[in-house]
Amino acid sequence: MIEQNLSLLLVVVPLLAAPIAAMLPNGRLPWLLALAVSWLCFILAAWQLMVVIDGDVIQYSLGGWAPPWGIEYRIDALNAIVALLVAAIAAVTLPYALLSIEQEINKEQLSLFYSVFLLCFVGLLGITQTGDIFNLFVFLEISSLSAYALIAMGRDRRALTAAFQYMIMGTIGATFFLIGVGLTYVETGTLNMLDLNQRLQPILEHRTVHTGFAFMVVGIALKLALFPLHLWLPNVYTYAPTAISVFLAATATKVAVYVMLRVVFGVFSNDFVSITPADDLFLLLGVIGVILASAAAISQHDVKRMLAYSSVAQISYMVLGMGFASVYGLTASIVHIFNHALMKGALFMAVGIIVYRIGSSRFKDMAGLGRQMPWTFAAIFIAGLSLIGVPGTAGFISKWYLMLAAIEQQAWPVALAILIGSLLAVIYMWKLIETLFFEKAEQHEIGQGVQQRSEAPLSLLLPLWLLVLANIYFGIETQVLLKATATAVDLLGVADYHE
Amino acid sequence: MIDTLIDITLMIFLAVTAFAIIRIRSLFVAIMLFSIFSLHSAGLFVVMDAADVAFTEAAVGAGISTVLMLVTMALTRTEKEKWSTHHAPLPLIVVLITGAVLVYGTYDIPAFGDPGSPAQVHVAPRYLEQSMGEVGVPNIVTAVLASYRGYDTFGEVTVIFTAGVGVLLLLSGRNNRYKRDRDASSGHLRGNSDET
Amino acid sequence: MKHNLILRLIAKYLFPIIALFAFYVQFHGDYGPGGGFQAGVILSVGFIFYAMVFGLKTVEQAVPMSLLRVLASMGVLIYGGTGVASMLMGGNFLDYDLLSQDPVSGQHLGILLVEAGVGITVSSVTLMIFYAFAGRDMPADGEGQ
Amino acid sequence: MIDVIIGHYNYWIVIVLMMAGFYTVISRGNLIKKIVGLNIFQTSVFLLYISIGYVSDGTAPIIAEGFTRYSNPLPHVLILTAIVVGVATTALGLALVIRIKEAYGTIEEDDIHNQDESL
Repeated sequence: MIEQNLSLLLVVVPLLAAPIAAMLPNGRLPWLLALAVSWLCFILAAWQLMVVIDGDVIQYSLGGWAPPWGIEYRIDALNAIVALLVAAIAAVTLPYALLSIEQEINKEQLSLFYSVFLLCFVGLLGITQTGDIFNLFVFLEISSLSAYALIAMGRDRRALTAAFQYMIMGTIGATFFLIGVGLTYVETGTLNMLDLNQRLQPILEHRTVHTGFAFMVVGIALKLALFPLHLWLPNVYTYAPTAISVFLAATATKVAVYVMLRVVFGVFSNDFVSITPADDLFLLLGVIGVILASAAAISQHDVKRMLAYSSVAQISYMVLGMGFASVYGLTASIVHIFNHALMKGALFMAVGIIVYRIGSSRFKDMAGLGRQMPWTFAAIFIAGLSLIGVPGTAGFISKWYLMLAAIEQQAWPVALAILIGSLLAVIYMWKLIETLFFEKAEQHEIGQGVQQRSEAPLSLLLPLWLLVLANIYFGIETQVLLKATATAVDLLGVADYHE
Repeated sequence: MIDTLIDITLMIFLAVTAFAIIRIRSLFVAIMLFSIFSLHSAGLFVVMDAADVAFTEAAVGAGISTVLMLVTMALTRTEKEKWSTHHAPLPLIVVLITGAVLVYGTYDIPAFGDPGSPAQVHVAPRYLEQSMGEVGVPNIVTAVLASYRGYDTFGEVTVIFTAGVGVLLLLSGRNNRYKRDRDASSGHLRGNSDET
Repeated sequence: MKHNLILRLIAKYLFPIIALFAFYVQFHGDYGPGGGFQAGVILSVGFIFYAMVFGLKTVEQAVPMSLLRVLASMGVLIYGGTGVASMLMGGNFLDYDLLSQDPVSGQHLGILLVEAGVGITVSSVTLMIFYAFAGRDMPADGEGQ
Repeated sequence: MIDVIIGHYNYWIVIVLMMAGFYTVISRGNLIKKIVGLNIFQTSVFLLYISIGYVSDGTAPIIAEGFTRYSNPLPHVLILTAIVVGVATTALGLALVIRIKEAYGTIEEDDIHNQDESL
């Protein structure tokens, strides 16, 4: 029975756990429930990936109504990779959250907090699992609404304005998406993604279809913080509670990239992309995004903010992969969705540990801290290497495929931009390493607050190192991920590149 | 014909209301105008044979949303919006481009009310023709909502639940948690007023 | 408004009528416009109106926040539980056909249950949000000094 | 020409409404006004959907004797869900506005920005 309902349970189990968490008394019980659910989901998601990795597709009709009349879950390798990623990040974030959230959130709000956290998790999983475009919108809103509330729980009052700004831009994005869905619906009469794909092919030239596509893409671009629609992101990642920064940085934008891939190549098609300027636009915005966001990262005074700008740059890499619209390009995008979650999750966790100890995430407050917190420092160093894309780390694999895609199409300016982006990443990561290790601590700078310049508790370090080791593991053992990705790209229907 | 006339009249009312909202500075008037906008669109939904939607829009837009906005206005003690002195051209440009793209998009759109348009001949006919036998509920909107697309409605309930829990999370914290910014803006924080 | 006799009188007698209308909308949704969502909103509006006239405290005593939290959660669980029940009977999630001997009466039962879940969650969440907003007394500008 | 106008005027006015709401959101600095604009924007999108589902000479999709032509129920269902999503967003947004007022003492974007700059 579990296998038959596998894909559905992955969403419904945390969904039913969320209201239960809201009813639990405050204390550690809601956290324990969330933790148990996230690990269960991780197992279910891994199981799901095993089923579809060879190209099988899981089809599940909700309510027993056959698509396109009912809503269906349709899981192929791409959904399964992203779902596994979301579940895995939740499973490592929650152990980490216990202490850091107890420090940041009022005790009497813990059960509400974990309930909302579970809802955010549900929303993201629901987006990845569904095969129905309107159902996707509904779950997108579940994840967004819960994210707004979670972000606003940050200790700095700017968390409130960050959440509000995100809410405005996110809702505009969702409304644009809704307009796009409406315009494609009027032309096709269906909401099922597969059915849409088939019914759109004969009418690819229609102007209404083009407009619908444009609105959907702009809507998703707002959600994934595609340059220049990224303005909400730095504030959100900087001021949200640490565990939420970790979780959102590693999952929310990645899921949005997945939606982009699914809509552009799964609902519309590669043929459609080739007759519109969409691919060139992706390349252009990707190149600008990589360079400008990386440059902006260098000039930040706050480490969380620097990592946020770095995220914008990394998302641009994924968009570049889509712009190539080739097997290599999409492989790079999908692999980078996965790898970036690992490296950014690790980096935000490490910075969060520093914040947990010294109560600040500004460069000047953490001078020389690397000596007192060697394990955290080492984690930042390795995750930083992965971010730059040094061979032997996960980050190298995605950069490698992106380069292959650029060389294959002889897109030299893009290749150059990728190199410059990596170079800039070296500079801003070095800035952090230098501050942590080589600068002397200025004693008078350290004022009041939680000042314990020593290594963090094990419950924070363990999840961090789990992610760091994953960065190394997926840099060396690439077979499973690349196999799943190959299957996913194959199902998206992108042919090999031809001149 | 009479339908078309009512349709156009309501549409013009809506447009006037929408533009008045842009211009008006008083927040109270803007909120009341929104309520009117919502009620008019509920009327328009009735004209376009969407009774359930009209019912909901009237209850939610003209009811709940308006009440919440008014309460917020009262709580924040803001009656007028500040008229910003600089008028940036960017919003207008963005809006004009977006609108132009949309108008371009209506070129191939099937005519308003066309019974032969793709939306009317694919998927939907099954609901109209078979739901009585399959679900047995005369109100087809209920049949689709609760059964054919029941999972969407499950998501919808979850959205409401999320909003409830989220609002509670935001507004139940009574403590002043902005210790570090206190000096910068003392007096506006509730923690301070609690102490006095 | 607490001292306005006419308003108090109207509010007193209006509340049961609003509640009755809400239940009508809830259960008549199969045949006419309406359903759990609209019914939930109407019921909560009844409470909100009562609270506006008689004060928040009066209503909060009858329906405390802690109860609303449980009710809001229960609504979601009723909806999800209906789905899980059909799953346990060997069907897909929310496949009401299996809830009864005959598919159509199964559908009726399923719709009744999920609409009840919607109604409970919507009414309690709406009231919950109203409590949270109205219970938030805000210091006036500069009052804090 | 006249056919085009009769077939499309509904969509065009809806587009004007949408853009009026959209403009209010992105051009106004008052946070409550922004939320009002967001609601106008969303309500206009609902009008777009219901226009899509409209069938001339049809009736509301409630099966009854003597009617054979009904409007399309699917957009109605979608919009019911979207209305709920909209009010959920509004409630959460307004709760944020209240918190912002408590933290900053103002709900004007410019003033908030100035206060954070001076930190």
